[in-house]
Amino acid sequence: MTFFAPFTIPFIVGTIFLFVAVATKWILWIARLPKVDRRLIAHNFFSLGTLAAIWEVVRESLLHAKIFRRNPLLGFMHMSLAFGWFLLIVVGWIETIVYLGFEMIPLQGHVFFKYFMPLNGIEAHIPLFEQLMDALLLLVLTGVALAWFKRIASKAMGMRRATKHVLFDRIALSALWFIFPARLVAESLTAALYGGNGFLTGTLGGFIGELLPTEVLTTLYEPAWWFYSSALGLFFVAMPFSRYMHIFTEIPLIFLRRWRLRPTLERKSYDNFEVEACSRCGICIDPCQLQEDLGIHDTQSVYFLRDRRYNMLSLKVANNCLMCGRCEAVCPVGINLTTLRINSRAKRRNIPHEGRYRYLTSLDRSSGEGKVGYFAGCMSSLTPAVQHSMERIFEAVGEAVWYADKDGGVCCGRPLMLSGETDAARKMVAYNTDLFRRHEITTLVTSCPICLRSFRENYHLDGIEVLHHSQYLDRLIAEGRLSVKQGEESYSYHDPCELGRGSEVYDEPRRVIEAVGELREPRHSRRDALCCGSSLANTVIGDEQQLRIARRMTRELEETAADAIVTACPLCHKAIARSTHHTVVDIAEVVARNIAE
Amino acid sequence: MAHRVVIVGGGAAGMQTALELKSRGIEPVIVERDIELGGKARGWYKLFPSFTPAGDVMRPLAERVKRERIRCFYGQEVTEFAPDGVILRSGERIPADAVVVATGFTLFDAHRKQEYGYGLYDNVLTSVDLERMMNSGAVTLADGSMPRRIAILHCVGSRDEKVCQKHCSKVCCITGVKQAIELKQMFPEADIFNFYMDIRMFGPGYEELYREAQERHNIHFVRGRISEAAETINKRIQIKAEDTLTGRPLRMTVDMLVLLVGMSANYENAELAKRAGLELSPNGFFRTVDSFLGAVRSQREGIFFAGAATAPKSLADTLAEASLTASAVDEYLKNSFNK
Amino acid sequence: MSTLNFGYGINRPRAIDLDNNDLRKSNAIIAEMPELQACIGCGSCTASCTAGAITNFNFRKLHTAVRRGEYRGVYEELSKCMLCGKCRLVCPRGINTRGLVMLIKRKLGDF
Amino acid sequence: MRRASWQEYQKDIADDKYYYARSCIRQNFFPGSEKAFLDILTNNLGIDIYDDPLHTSCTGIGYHSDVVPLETIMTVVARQFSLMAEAGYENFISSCITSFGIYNEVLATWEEFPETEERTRRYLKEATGRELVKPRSIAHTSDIMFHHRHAIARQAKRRLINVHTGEPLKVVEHIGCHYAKIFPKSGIGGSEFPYVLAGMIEAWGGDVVDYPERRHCCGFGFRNYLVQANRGSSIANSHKKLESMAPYKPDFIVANCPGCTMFLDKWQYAIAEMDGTTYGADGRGIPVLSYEEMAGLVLGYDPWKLGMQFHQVDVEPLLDKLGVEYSPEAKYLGPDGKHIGRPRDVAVNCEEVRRIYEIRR
Repeated sequence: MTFFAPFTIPFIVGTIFLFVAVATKWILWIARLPKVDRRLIAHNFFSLGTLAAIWEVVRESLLHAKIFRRNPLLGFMHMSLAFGWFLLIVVGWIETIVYLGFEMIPLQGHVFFKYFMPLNGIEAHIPLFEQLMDALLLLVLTGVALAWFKRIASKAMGMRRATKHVLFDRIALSALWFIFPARLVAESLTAALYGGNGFLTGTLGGFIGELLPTEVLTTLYEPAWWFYSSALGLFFVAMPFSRYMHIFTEIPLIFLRRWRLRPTLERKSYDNFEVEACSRCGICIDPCQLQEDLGIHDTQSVYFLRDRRYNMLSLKVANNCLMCGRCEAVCPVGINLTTLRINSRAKRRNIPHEGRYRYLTSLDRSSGEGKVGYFAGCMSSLTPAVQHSMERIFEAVGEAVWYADKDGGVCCGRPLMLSGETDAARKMVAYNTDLFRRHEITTLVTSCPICLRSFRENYHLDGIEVLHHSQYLDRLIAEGRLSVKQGEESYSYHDPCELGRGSEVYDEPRRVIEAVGELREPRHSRRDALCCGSSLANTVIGDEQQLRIARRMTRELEETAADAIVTACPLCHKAIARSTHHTVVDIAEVVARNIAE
Repeated sequence: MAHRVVIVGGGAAGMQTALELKSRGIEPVIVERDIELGGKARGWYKLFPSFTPAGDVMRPLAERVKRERIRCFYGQEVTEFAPDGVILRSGERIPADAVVVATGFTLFDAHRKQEYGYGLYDNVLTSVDLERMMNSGAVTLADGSMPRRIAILHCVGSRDEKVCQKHCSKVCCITGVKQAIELKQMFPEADIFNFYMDIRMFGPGYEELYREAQERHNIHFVRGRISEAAETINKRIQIKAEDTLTGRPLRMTVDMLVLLVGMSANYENAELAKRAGLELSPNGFFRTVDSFLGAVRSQREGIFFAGAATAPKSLADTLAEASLTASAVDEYLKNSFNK
Repeated sequence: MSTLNFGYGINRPRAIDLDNNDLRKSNAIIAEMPELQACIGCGSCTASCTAGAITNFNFRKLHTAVRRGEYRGVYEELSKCMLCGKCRLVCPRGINTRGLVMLIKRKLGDF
Repeated sequence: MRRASWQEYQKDIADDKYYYARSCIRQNFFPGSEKAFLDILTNNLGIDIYDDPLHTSCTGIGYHSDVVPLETIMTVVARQFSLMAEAGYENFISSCITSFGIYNEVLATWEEFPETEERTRRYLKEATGRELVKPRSIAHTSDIMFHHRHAIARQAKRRLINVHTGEPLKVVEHIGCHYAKIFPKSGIGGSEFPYVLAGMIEAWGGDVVDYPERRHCCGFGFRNYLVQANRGSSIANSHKKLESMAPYKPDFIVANCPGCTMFLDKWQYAIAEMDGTTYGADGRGIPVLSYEEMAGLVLGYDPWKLGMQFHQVDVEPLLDKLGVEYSPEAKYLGPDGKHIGRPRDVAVNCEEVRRIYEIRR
């Protein structure tokens, strides 16, 4: 039996190239992993995590369940391409086995089996496989058609904007678009010349056979297979450098993630898996408020990852992000966009002058004594009502409180971190940690969601429970320590990014509001809530731009026609207050006003 | 027969008052010291904050005065005025039923601030000189070359007890901003520094223009008053000031130093007021009854004020006030003569 | 050169010398963020400053010095800023102060 | 000169009969100047001037350095005045700018606070038995020279003109701060641009250099110089002035304050040592003259009799420009005609000066 024909050369070359390229990438990335990460892999390799990963690969890499859930049409497109192609390969493999038994057949023998069947004198066609393979081809072709359609009219596919691509993507994309139509043509021609009874290729073949004379068919036959093979080869060569590398990156990523590897504030080799796992589907573009409100079209996560991957990331693109987490919330691959963004900013190392932080030694402006520590946060000094309300509540419940920063404190360090000044941020972290330890608190309540997230993610505060004041208030009410009056007033609640998506605190503030009045939700809320625009993560947009973002977000809050707008972040508070004439209050104020006597 | 009102001064205030009186059926007579109407605003280039050519405001005024056949005495100085008329230097008396004093102001003589070298150094000029240069279409250094670095000094002869000018001249700040922008547009490569004590942007659109000057035109504002200027060997001006916002002295050499000269009270005010039995404000301007309902009235019935004779005013304020003066005069005439 | 030890030297003038200061960096900073020029020196930033409450850090003074071409020690001093962003919330001229801190540090930095 | 403002600030200066108070620095560092002043007034102008051996330092340097209290200096000043009265004079002239400032300040203080005058009167009486008599006029000796500048010009042997080019010499004039910065009315031409030296220069044919730092202090400043830790500030002031005047290529500097004359001269050496910068043509330094020396040269006095060999910066190049005949060898001869030894060569002028001598031979 022969399984070689000259037209297969492009395919073979492409396949070998792809294999070598992908293997090289994997090996390099794994080899360069820091010791901690490698230890994690070794530790978790034989665990349930691995099984879970396999299931997740099927669900996400093949079926694209997440995209399905978000946008069925888009999900179908991705599924038909990925799963359809996968089945074509698997079923094709089984097909050759059924025809030829377990015999060593080279790769191209499987892929171009239809070509080699008449060459090797196989005349009998098994209808089941003929029909199945045609059905799968049709599935994939539907996906390709949808992809074409999406390029032309993204809106119809439920996406306001589609991704703008780089050159390699365009090559790969064009090749991909031609692979399956080419296969359809090649297999139909084969059917026309040598017979075949698949509902797609067979019917089309029969139709062509009647239409064209045999000489023409034979002349077209080889070029058609050449074209199919070339499209495949070209796609494979372009693939490792294009977004399609995501196919071979997402799978190891799923495993690594199940083995508990995570990106950190410093760049590391693991980031490669996350960065190249981006398929540039562009789902992250639409939720971005910089795009929607300000018309900024070059900074969204898809472009950020693309620029970072090709080493063309500008500081402006890296910095121009609110880090509101709306894109991360919808990313089908679950890439840690915020952390990657932060560690992209931290590429400059900053060796501090030895005396720079000397002022931190022996600095302690705290006051009061108690096991509960209250850290208002820098911003809260600009919204003193929050602090006053918290003090009233503490007093009402008779809590002994240690005030960390009543007289001004040291920043939690997150703003520095968000700007990539990790080294400096660590000094703040160390200072505050030491302060908390020295005063032996067991609970730390903060009024600033930025601080909250920082304490939870960047501090090691074992033995100290960190709570946002909304959580603390919820607990006081639930435990019956604080009794509040149920009033008539209605409140529309704004989820601060760092509290909601950042710290997964959605229910507590809502329960607190419902305990004192009526809760009203704006159009976008919870995981979908809009950012106020004043995010500390963005140092690029100007004041007027911040205001524009805040105005649209505030409008949704106003539309609820609630008596007051409530938020739980001093920064959001300021942003909303300047965009509206409505009453804006912090959740602590709402509670303090409604303490039952 | 129509009542006759003599208006002393044919500047913007005088002309506007005359036109308003005329429209009320009163016969105005303008006595102008100069040989033509227009006052200080004549020869001004553009007006803040809208960059309206000054001629577009002043020319129609003068033309209307002519069209309305308002009687004008030119080249005649009033040496004495009273509610029943004025006496000219020639001795001639023009009888009237009321008198409007619209004598305006005197530009502060920059020579008096000798430390800035006006008149000594070729490239030190006043804001008025600059307007005239802009009007003539060519702003250059004394040697005909283009300035690369210009300093504009605010408050020359304003808020300065050392030259007995305690008051704020009100219009210089915005003029400084306006001229800085004009200079920047003329010389885009030039660096322009405004040295100020306070920036007083009281009018509509002024603050916006100030910000535009800073942000859009990159004009440097240094809070600190130039203490002294000296000429260098190549005819540039070396200036010293304190950059009070950094708390450090600052020195630099500029090609051109523009002094924003303030508004002083006319020297003759004292004598005129004495003869008319009026009082002056401590800054030498005529004192009004108050700043509210009596803002255009003198202490004597029948003598009224219009424009910058009572205090530094912008052209816009002057024109608005002139209408007010006319209505006050009208009311007075009705009450006093038609009983 | 001198072989004598006088026990003192010629003091550097304290004055900001705009004739000899190298304004290229300052111009580059202003070109990138022209809003810096809109500062009216109200001092709100410094008054609200978290770092200013515990050190003598003064952002207003520092950026003014930078605009005059006085860069000495600015980078190190600016590193006292914790980027907390209070200044941005209080600036009456809406200046992106945090962006400016980053920009000035970048331009003057010793990275 | 374009500056005409000096005419607004005039003061009355007596024509004759002066009581002369000497200057500590002047008589120590360039005693020839005081001698020349007395000679010019007495011999050239025929004016009555009394050089009283009884008078003392005004103690101004001590006063400005917080060593001498106000009461003490007032009493010392009162004694000088009473000496003047005892000698039969009423026009007090001071050779020193610091003293001149002190006399004016003390008189003004007595005027403003009569109780201080009464107290001083008492102290003087108790300490010396003398009665305080206030002078009719107070003037600095440069005022006197200015007052008689035209008379001097009429007797001039030469003018301030470069004999080789025929061009007027470019002269930097430096006025001591205490001449008019304390009381603008105490100086001719006021505090900003006093005319006292400029008037002499113009009357004698020179050109005044109007340079940016013309008004700046020389840096003496008493505590600025006397405390070593502050000297860096002191020298920085002279440095600033020299840097500012250098582009104008002045032929010489003339000062009316003994401290300034000394500092502008000697700091040129210190700057050359510290900084390597030398001023003047070929780095030979800019000669610094007292106004008495300037007048003496105009009147044809011998430079070595004027004491010009006391200068840090050699004056020979200037003498050459003025066409002064002088004996180079006589520079280092004492009054007895014996060689007094010559100073070590120093950075500011050593090489070049020797070259000039060789050329002249």
